[in-house]
Amino acid sequence: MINAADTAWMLTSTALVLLMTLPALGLFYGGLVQAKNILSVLVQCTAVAAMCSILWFAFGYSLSYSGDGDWLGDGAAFFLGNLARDTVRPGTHIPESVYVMFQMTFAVITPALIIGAYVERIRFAAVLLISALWLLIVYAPVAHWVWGGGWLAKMGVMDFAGGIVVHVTAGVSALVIAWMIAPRHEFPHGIRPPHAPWMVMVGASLLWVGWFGFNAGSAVSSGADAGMAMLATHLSAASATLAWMAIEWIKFGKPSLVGAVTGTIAGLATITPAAGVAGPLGAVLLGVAAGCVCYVAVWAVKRVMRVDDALDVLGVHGVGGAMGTMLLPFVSLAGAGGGHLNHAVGPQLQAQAIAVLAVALFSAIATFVITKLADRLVGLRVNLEHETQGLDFATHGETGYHVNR
Amino acid sequence: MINAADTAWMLTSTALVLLMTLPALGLFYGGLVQAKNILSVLVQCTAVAAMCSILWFAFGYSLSYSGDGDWLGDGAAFFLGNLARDTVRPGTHIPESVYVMFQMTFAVITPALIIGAYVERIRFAAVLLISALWLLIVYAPVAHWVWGGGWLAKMGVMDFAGGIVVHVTAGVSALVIAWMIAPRHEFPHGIRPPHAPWMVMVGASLLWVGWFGFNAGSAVSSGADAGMAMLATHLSAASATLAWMAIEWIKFGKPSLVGAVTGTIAGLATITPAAGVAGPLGAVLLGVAAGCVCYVAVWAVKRVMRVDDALDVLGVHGVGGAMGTMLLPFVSLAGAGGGHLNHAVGPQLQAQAIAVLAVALFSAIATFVITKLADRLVGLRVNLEHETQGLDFATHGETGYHVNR
Amino acid sequence: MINAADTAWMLTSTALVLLMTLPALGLFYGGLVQAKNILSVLVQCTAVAAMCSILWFAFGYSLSYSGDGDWLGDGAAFFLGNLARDTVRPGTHIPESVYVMFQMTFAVITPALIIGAYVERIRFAAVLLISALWLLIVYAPVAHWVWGGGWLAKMGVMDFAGGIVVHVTAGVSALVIAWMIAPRHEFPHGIRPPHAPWMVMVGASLLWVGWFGFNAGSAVSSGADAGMAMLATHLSAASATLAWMAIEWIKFGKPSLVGAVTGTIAGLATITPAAGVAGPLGAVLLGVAAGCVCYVAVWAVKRVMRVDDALDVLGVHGVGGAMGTMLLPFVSLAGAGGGHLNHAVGPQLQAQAIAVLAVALFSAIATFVITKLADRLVGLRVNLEHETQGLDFATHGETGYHVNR
Amino acid sequence: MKLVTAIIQPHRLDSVRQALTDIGINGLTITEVRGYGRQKGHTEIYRGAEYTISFTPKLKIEVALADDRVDDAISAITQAARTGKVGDGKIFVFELLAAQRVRTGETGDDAL
Amino acid sequence: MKLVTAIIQPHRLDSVRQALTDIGINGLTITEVRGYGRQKGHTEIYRGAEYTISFTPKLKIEVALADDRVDDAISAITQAARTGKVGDGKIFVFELLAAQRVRTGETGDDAL
Amino acid sequence: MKLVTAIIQPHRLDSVRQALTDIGINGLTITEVRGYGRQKGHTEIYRGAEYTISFTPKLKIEVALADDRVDDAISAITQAARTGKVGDGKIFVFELLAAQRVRTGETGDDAL
Ligand SMILES: Nc1ncnc2c1ncn2[C@@H]1O[C@H](COP(=O)(O)OP(=O)(O)O)[C@@H](O)[C@H]1O
Ligand SMILES: Nc1ncnc2c1ncn2[C@@H]1O[C@H](COP(=O)(O)OP(=O)(O)O)[C@@H](O)[C@H]1O
Ligand SMILES: Nc1ncnc2c1ncn2[C@@H]1O[C@H](COP(=O)(O)OP(=O)(O)O)[C@@H](O)[C@H]1O
Repeated sequence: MINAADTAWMLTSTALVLLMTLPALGLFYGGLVQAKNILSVLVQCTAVAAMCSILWFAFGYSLSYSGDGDWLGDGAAFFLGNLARDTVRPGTHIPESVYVMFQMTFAVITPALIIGAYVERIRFAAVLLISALWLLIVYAPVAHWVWGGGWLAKMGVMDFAGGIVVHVTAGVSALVIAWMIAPRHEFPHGIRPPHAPWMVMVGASLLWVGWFGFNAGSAVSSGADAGMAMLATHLSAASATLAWMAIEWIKFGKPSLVGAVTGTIAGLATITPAAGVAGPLGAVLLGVAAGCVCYVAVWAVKRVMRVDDALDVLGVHGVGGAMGTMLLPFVSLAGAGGGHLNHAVGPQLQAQAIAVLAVALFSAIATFVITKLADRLVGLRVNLEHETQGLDFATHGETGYHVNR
Repeated sequence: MINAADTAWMLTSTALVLLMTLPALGLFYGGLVQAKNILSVLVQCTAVAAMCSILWFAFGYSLSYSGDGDWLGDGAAFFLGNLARDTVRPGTHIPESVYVMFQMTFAVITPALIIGAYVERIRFAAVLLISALWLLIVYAPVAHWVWGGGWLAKMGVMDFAGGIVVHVTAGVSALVIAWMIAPRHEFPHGIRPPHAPWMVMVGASLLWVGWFGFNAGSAVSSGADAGMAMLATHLSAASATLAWMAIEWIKFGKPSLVGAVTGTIAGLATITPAAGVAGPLGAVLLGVAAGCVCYVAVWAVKRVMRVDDALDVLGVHGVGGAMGTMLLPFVSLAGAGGGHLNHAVGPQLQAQAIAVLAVALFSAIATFVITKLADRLVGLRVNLEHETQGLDFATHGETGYHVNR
Repeated sequence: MINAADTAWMLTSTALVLLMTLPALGLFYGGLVQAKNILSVLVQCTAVAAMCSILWFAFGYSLSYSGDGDWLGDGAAFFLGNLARDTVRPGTHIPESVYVMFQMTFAVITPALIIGAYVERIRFAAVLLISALWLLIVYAPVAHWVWGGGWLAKMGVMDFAGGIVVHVTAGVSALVIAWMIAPRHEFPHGIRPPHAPWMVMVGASLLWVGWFGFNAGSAVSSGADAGMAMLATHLSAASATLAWMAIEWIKFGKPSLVGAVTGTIAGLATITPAAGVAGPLGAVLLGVAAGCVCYVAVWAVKRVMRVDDALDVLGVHGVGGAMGTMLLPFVSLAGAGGGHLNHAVGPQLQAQAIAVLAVALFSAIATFVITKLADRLVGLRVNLEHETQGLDFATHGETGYHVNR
Repeated sequence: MKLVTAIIQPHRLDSVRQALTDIGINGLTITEVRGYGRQKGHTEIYRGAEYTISFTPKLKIEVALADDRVDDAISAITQAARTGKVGDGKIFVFELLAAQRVRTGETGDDAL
Repeated sequence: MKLVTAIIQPHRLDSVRQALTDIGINGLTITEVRGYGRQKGHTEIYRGAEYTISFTPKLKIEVALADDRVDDAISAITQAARTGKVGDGKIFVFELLAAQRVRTGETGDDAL
Repeated sequence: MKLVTAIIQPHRLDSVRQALTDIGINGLTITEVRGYGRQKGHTEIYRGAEYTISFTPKLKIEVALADDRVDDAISAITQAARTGKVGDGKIFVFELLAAQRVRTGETGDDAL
């Protein structure tokens, strides 16, 4: 039976999570690229959001959340053909329409996160093709495994708001695509700095706010669980921000804005899987870990692996999400306010590890195939002239800033 | 009796709808004008929002929602003089204060939408005078007819969130004003491109998010109706975005950001009247229609009618709102999850048609008179020198961008 | 016992108030400074938000809201060590986790408001040190006095959402710091105009929306009180906006955007303490007073006191908050919908006056000491070369706008 | 060859370009500049405080041309740029020792 | 007539303009430029990666004046613009063949 | 001394600067300009309406140097800036009467 209060909070959470993609992620990513590519990033976010919404309605939701197969949902909810106005989503007290919509915002932002890997050089057709296939072939199954009653769920794996389903899948896939599409031609030395750090901060701030819906909304109810999830989310973001700033301040003597807000996102991605079991203290500690580890990860991908994951999707999201998933059992024990695990710490840790590895591996392989296919069908990269000219005009026929008379 | 859950959702919805005007609409419109007029658009949005809020408090709410006359409300609620802290709005379970406030955000955004018609050339005094008179002479009565128990309501006309009351009134009036104030002096060939497409996208994204409050909030309760309304709203926006992009891609080979998000707004305006009866499939189909029809409408107004409705208020909002209102009876039948009509399809369609025509006609005539009056009293246009110089400095004494040392 | 509906609204309010600091206040302040200092303002907002969140978790909450001493809370809730997942906050029907989080957003924005006083010339280390000490030495005690059951609460002082606790403390402290750090070297004649008025408006708009959570959320419940608080908040903002615009229009013939939205913020700060007792009419009148009085106050601080409170924190927030606190008893009587006072008007007025004076005095003295200390330990100002170069690069190593090829 | 440089009001750009193309001059380079002269700039008021903006936005137009085209160019620009208000700008003429087209390496008048 | 061009540090603009007005030179045009020279630009660090910004923001000041004012102008600018740091900039002098005021058509020194 | 001015495609900047430093020219000033010539600009389409952008972004490079360096500079720039497409730009050479370094007051070639 529908609980109007739970529904009120879930409607709000849905709006907050949509805000994360449009415009928050667009601004966060758009500010990091060069001025000549700002619009292309925004078109990519908009188009991926729109397209994945329709695909979610048509197939995704059904494949993830209909039926209880181990590996994949069934087709009963294709095109939401069986969704009556007042159906209640089993296991919750909210209308299924709200559950579909809330989950849709997750299905939208996950492929959108991957955009950060291939900006400034990809063909627009490849963006659409890869995102579409990826949603159905990678995201939908994994969502089913972890949240839809699939094999990982049955194993007792815990992923409150998407450390595995969202961040590990997106992060690993981002690395694969970034590696396959090859670096931007100026990489690593000729790359220009972020064209609008202020825009990066605005995007990060809206992501922070939106993440309250992402994590606290994942309680799918209004009450103590949502409350503690929000508190944990906020504290992790805050301590990760401080950690990243501290590192830069010590290393370079200049704590930067881009650095600080990158820390914020790292803290948010890391607490995501653990938001349901972390108490305040656990969240603060996890945030510190997030700031430090992701800082190193970002550096390692660029300098050691030499992959041009342009906006650090793996380093920030992938690594953060995986770390949070693995540390979750310990975090739940730190201080007051922690939640219950499905298993004792040892077995839980094992389940978490299996999940991370299995999903990472699956994402990598599937994404490799999808990207190869896209390369065949439409080609991955624009030509050098267009890359130099900038995608805004080359691909979309527009100019980002017309401030001159 | 007050339902706290419904109230919680309506409080949230109110915040979301205010967000649509400030800053969303300001950014959406501001990015489309030239850099020298960006501030004037933002002042206009701010001033109209503030002024119409006060007028709504003083007269508007009472004229729309107090008493059940066929044509107009009564004066019982002037200055909200009869509003006790805990009055419940009849027919709902929320405090009347919340109902007043929620409706106020609608009364604010509707005249603000019209701004798009006359930007870059209007006198600020004319903006205020026209908006004030328009709110009381056009919006308040029409709101009463459709939502306040007036003659159209009695006829069983359905307009869930304002296809008629908001979009038809604003769209038609915009055309009339744009035609009376005459085109910008460079129209049609010397017009400069949007000075900040990125800003247009940010505005559109916030409008998308805010529209969840606009449409799902129009259920005036938290539950299945709000849930389905939000789902329908989102799907229509998504499919309209894709439709507009597809058209541009095919026609010009370059899908643009401004185009994509214009499609988004078209999809949102079109689903608005139907959000209460559309199921997911109906919403997707309606969105496709929105993208295609509004694309043509925008072109027709500029090229065929040769009216300088600068930011396409009629083409996007007017046409979208009218189309959604007319297609509503059919949409309700498409697929699962649809809602009930007041009449059988035929009679319902007839009622909808009568409402659209009557309101369009009334809006056109009343706006004509109001604009003539404003022309007499304060004059409609700034002089050519000020138009060339830009309204930011000429009218408001400010400069939009001081990036130089 | 937890009420899910109240909780839903408080979760939403918390998100709205966080939005006020990140990014709203950042944009509002950032647009007012020169282009070469935009990033520094944003870093300051981000860092203060993150740091004060951690301090609130560690000490602040406990010092403000644990125990019922006259002067200060106890240490029982340090590090939220006693916070179980489902504890209910006494006197409310929401989980304490939500109460902690909601109050945290207040503890974050109040020191952030002060940033406006010292921008464009302060050392980053001083920002952190001053904010940290200020939170614990000024904010926490005053919050306890007024909201935590301290001596002012016992005296029946009324401050619904922070006229005293937030705006008087921040405003007075801002003046003290601005005076101690000395003016920017071009003050008063060489100061450059706001580099991005559009950004100021976007920030102000988001502040307006967020303030719905700030004020209506201060009802700590979903219902008539929250509803009337939101209505009053909105009307005061609207009338203050119009008042400020009217003054500029009459005085200079050019109503400016920056002026209009400054009026908005003045109206919001002024209604804050009175949002619990003001009816619609009272709110409108209070807004008009806010617009006029704050306009004069801003001018007086700059021209008469000649203090470089750069972004007018005292003139807008301090004066507004104090005025609202003092006029509250009368406002409650204006028109329908007003709330009850704790005392008759006379005694209530007296209590309010005592509170304002005591808090102002305490804030001034404590801030003086804190600032002196900060000067000793890390120094207050950057050197002239860095000030000329701009803090973005000098302190944070970044450039705000890289629009050039 | 000569280089004719004109400082003009930004909004006159289109008509000046038109005037030049009308007399067969099809190449030019423009630069956003800010000027100071008899026209003394303006003041902006924010929150009651006055800010003096001493420089006015102008556009600089540079045209390289053969010696015999200079007079036509000057009069074309003058007519197209003139509004009669203080701040209309100036025209300056410089000797151009050599010119070369990057693409082809052509030099002298052929490069223009 | 001559055209004196100075590349200066942006923050010296006001004092340079002052210095010029003090010696009765009331017209000039400025341009935002970026310079490269002994002063080698700077690096910015984002997410641990270094970005080299080789060009430094400078302002170019152009003053057209009568031959006999050139020396005063140069020394006025030099004094006002000098900070003693690498990157203070350069002054260049060019021959100005002709000048005309758009508004009035005045030519030569009267145009300045 | 001479002043060599080159209008180039913005994205050739780095290679041009490289080419100049390779031949020992270590100072230059660049300006964002917009150009018009055989390359006719482009059109952008918003909501189905065409907008003509007649001017193309270019960069102007100014290098002051001793007379004997001019030819090397010109050929260095030409090679580095050439892409073979219409719009590659022009090089102009002007006589430089005097040069002075603000910081030290050095004049002539030493100032460069
Ligand atoms: N001596 C000068 N040297 C260089 N540029 C000048 C000079 N005098 C004026 N200018 C430029 O010409 C523009 C117009 O000059 P001004 O004296 O304001 O108006 P007018 O040319 O109509 O008398 C100025 O804004 C400036 O850019
Ligand atoms: N040869 C040159 N041609 C043109 N401009 C130059 C030249 N050398 C230097 N400049 C300009 O002068 C500025 C300052 O020169 P730089 O060598 O950095 O310092 P300084 O003049 O103090 O030795 C540079 O940023 C550049 O804009
Ligand atoms: N006569 C001219 N005077 C000044 N600048 C010119 C002239 N002709 C061309 N330019 C500049 O050179 C650039 C390239 O010239 P264009 O004719 O388009 O290509 P190309 O030089 O390859 O023939 C133009 O964009 C403009 O900035």
